[in-house]
Amino acid sequence: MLSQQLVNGLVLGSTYALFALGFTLIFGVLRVINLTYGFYFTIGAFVALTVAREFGANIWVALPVGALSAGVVAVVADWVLLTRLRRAKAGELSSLMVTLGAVLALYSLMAVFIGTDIQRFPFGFVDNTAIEFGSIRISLVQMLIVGTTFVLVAVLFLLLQRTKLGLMIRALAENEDAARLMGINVGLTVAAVSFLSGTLGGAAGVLIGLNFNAIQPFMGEHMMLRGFAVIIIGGLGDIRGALIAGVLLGVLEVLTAGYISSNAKEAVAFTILVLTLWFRPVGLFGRAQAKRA
Amino acid sequence: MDGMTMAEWLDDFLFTYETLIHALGVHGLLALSMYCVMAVGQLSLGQAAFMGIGAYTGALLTLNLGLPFWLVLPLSALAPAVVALVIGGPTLRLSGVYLAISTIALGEVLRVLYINAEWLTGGALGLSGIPRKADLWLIYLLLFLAVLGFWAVGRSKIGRAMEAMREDEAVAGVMGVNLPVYKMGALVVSAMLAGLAGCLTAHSNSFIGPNEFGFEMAVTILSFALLGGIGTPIAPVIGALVLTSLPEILRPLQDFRLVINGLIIVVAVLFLPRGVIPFRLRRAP
Amino acid sequence: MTTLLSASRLTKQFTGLLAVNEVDVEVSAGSVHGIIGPNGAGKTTLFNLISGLLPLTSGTLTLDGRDVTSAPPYQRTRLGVARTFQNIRMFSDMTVVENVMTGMHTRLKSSGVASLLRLPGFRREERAARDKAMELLAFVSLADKARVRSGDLSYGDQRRLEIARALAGDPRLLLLDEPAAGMNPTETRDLGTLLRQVAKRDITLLLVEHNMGFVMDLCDRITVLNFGRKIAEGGPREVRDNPAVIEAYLGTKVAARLAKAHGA
Amino acid sequence: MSRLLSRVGAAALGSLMSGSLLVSPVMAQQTVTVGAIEILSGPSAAYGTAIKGGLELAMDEINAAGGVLGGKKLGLIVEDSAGNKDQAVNAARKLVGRDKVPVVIGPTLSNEMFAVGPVTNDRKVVTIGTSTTAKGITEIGPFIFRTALPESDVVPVTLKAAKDKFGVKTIAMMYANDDAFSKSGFDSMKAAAEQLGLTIATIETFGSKDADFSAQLTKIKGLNVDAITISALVEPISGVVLQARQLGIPDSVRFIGGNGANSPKLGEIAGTAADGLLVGSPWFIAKKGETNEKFVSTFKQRYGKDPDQFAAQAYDTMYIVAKAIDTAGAADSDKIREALYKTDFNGVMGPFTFTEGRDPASNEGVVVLSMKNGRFEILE
Repeated sequence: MLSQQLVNGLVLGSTYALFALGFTLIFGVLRVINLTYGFYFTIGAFVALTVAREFGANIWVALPVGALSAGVVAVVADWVLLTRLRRAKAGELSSLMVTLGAVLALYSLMAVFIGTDIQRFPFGFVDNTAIEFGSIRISLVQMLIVGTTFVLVAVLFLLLQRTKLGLMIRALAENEDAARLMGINVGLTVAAVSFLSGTLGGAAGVLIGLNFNAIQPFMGEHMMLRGFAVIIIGGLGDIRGALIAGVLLGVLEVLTAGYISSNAKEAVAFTILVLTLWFRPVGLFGRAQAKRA
Repeated sequence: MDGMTMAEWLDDFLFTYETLIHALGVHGLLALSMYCVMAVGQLSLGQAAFMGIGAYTGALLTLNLGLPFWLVLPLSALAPAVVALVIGGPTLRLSGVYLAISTIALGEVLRVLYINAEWLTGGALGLSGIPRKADLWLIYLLLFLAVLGFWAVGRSKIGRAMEAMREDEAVAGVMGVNLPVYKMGALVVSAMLAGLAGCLTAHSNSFIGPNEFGFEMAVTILSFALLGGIGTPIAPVIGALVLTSLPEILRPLQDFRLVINGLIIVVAVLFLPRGVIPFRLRRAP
Repeated sequence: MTTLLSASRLTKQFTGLLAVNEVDVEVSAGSVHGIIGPNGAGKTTLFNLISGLLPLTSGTLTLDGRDVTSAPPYQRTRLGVARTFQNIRMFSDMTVVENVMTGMHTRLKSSGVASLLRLPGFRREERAARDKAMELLAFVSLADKARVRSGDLSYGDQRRLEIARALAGDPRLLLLDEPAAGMNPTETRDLGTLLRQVAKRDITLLLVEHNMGFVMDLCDRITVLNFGRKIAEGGPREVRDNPAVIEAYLGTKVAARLAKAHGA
Repeated sequence: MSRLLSRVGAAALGSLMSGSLLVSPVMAQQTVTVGAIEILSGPSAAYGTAIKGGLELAMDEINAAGGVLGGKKLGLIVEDSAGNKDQAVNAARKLVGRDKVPVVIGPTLSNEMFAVGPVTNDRKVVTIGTSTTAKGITEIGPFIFRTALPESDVVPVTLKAAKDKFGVKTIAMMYANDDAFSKSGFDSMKAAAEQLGLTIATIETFGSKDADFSAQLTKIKGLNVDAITISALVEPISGVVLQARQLGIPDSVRFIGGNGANSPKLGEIAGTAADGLLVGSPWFIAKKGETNEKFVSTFKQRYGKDPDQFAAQAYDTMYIVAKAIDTAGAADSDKIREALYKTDFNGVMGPFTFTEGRDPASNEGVVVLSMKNGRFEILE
């Protein structure tokens, strides 16, 4: 049973990490807690759902279409909501409030028109029977989630460290004015980061929606609270930290529910979050700098 | 008027609109509690959580200990103030986003707590049968006093320091403003106001549950303050009045209530940083 | 003369950059002390360390014999440090007089309760504060603009308002970060006159300035920084003739120096 | 002081809203108007719409047959609560204070009733819940009735069927611990299970917005239970059922659901994974009997879709109210209250009377349903 629980924890933790990747990327580069991120997650899932339902697309079409659409939405959302504030060098709280208001309006608008009933991908969209390894059962989608999460972390890491785009992004993250002086097209780099994080969010939405068969407008909001916990525990802007924190949180939650009490499961994320804020606000891995006021 | 006497008419009128009239006053207090934090340039998304602490504290003191309401009310303000001290301690040293995030988390932690501490809070079923002790005059008297208080303090060195912090925190520090104390003070006072509002809500609705003081309420409170603006203490109160009565007057908008709240926040931050009431309190004699 | 401010081995390290590297500075009470150096020499960082806006990496700082190495900005203000900023930082929504009154923050004693109840003592203090603010505004020739929104002031007026605001806290040490930046020669001359009057009020001045003529004219003592290190210190004449200083400027900013020397 | 301030507030508000107020709300003398508060918008609008359909169908039938009180028409004002308890209270205050209705039907959710009940009860206005199944509803006060069978009447029937027909002895219990409906359903289930002498191997909770139940289900899998009871809304139930089968909990382990599972959405989301699930229902579309068959066919004809249990309960309730008005002899709340105690009605749900505690007296009408190929059928 323990081995199955560890697998459960790994899968759950991977969903947290997968969700948090794009979220922490935006903060790391653009220094914005962008709450519209939760909506990218939702919209990715819904686009993929529509493509699958209306055009009978399979997962290998629906997943990229959903993810890339979310990327486009992210670029538009960033442009509409944040360009003005960035130009005015408004504080981080202004951006937080704008994205908060926007995401609430977007979710609610979707709820009004689509309804909050749970929807799911068509039966048989992906073969969801579990595969048995001894006493452990894991489904194809779950393996896909775990695999994708780890691959994406590696890809993102290489992209940031080894490519020209990565260099531009890192320069922007360091100092916007300096990046501009170095001749970097800041607007374009910002758009690239938004697109990247939106795509990550959208992909997470498709995969997680597929795994839990629970697609509805507020799915991003429900994920957001765990997302906060993961990116703060992992360190704001720290991609590897998000991976480790996500998996850690998933495993801890599952073990808590399995061996202590399922009542306590809900409290795990916030207990660690509060402890982190108290004792180690830079995150467990201490890479990101907590900006002191 | 169908031969009704004025007294009967008024009685029916008050009965019909009692909840709304209560809500207007309570929301005014909540808007002020948001104003208090924003006036020092901070953002708290925990006003609903503080309100919840006040509501549960008040309800439990009344139901379990039978304390008189004049004692319950201040204690309901005190409880969230203590929690604000605990939350503010580690986070106010850091940049503003940490306070914002921790206060969101606070709401969630408390929800889990209310649900699990069943023996005390009734769990998911909440607390019902709370006596209706929050008289109309009391709510509006408190609201009036709170506005007056903010107005008075706003026209002193404290008001100037707060506006300075909002404009440029670092420079305010150089002017000699003790930033941690001011931030903490604002958070604590705002928690107390929200706690009062919560206690009044509990004693006028007679029923409270664990899911009423969550994220949605927190964002609604924020939209009150952003719509009205924070130039004067009366502005957020007017924001609350408008946003509370609007859905009652325009019933068809009911579905779009949250959409409108969200859009108000976006528009206010981007285009109306001073709210719809852009006047500014004068801070010199 | 006694030492008012004493900085010893001040160091500030940013990621991959030593902005200020083991700098010693002694500022005598009553003096006008200048800090010069090419762009990026660490002058503004040094100011931020002295006023407490940035935490030190290492080193010690004493003010009038008291250790203020890790004191937050508001405590230093209380002990008599005030400053202006290179890029003017007004509370631009406030009126001119309110800005100055904000500068008096540490000198006003009325409690929150007193202001809440608007007690007579509080009212008296507020009126006195306003009168003092008006005096200071008269001193910097802004009395007629007391009720103007300070963000609407002209550039030169904003510079002078910043000085009035800094003076409002009755400082003993006033840090001026490039006070003459962006001013035309007339404005610069007026500023020099103003600062001399400030110095007569028993206020020690520590200023960073690019305008050499202005500095040489005004300062009793000058510290020269380059790449975060102190490379020279002395009276204006001494510093001007110091080979290390000439090299620092010639090596990096010949054109700028010549332009300034001629322009002033 | 109090009255002065109230008057000032009232005057200010009066000028704000006078437009809508001065329009006289009083219906023509020939109509007896009752009020209803239901969820007509928002995520749970389906419930309220079904209830409204049932109420209006019954009302039109009653009026076609001569109305009430010897020829007066029966009227109905339905207010929307959107599932929000504050809005439900505002609606109740409007119905009572402005429209002066003697009877309020609804509100839809137990949570809303806990907020509305004290208000209407204070004003001595009869309030009848048609879909409020939680514990303690009628304890709010002497004017609060319900026609909905409380969960505590339905669940024992389901559990007993599971025990008798499938030999269930050991169960694991799951419930959503963060909403009142699921929690109070669980309380009834637990009491019923203990009464039947079932062994409870474990009690596991989850949040109603959770999507991952693997930890709880893995634990349950290791306990080798005969059945799993679950009290929650239909969405999390669907998720639990799907994940249970994925984790290899065999089909022989049946799920036993509370009222929340009694929804066709279960089959839509969970598909065949939900097969074998048992749920008790106060009404079922295929229930035999002339009254029910006639109701189902007229409802279908009028609204173009099948009625559900909420419509059926509302339909019966309207008849019960009309009868009580006739018995009372006047549209007077006090008298209607007395008359309701004498209710003896045979409707689509079966024979109906009220207990002294204003709850339905009998659970004879309860049928146990079993899920097969994503659809419910009566368990034979």
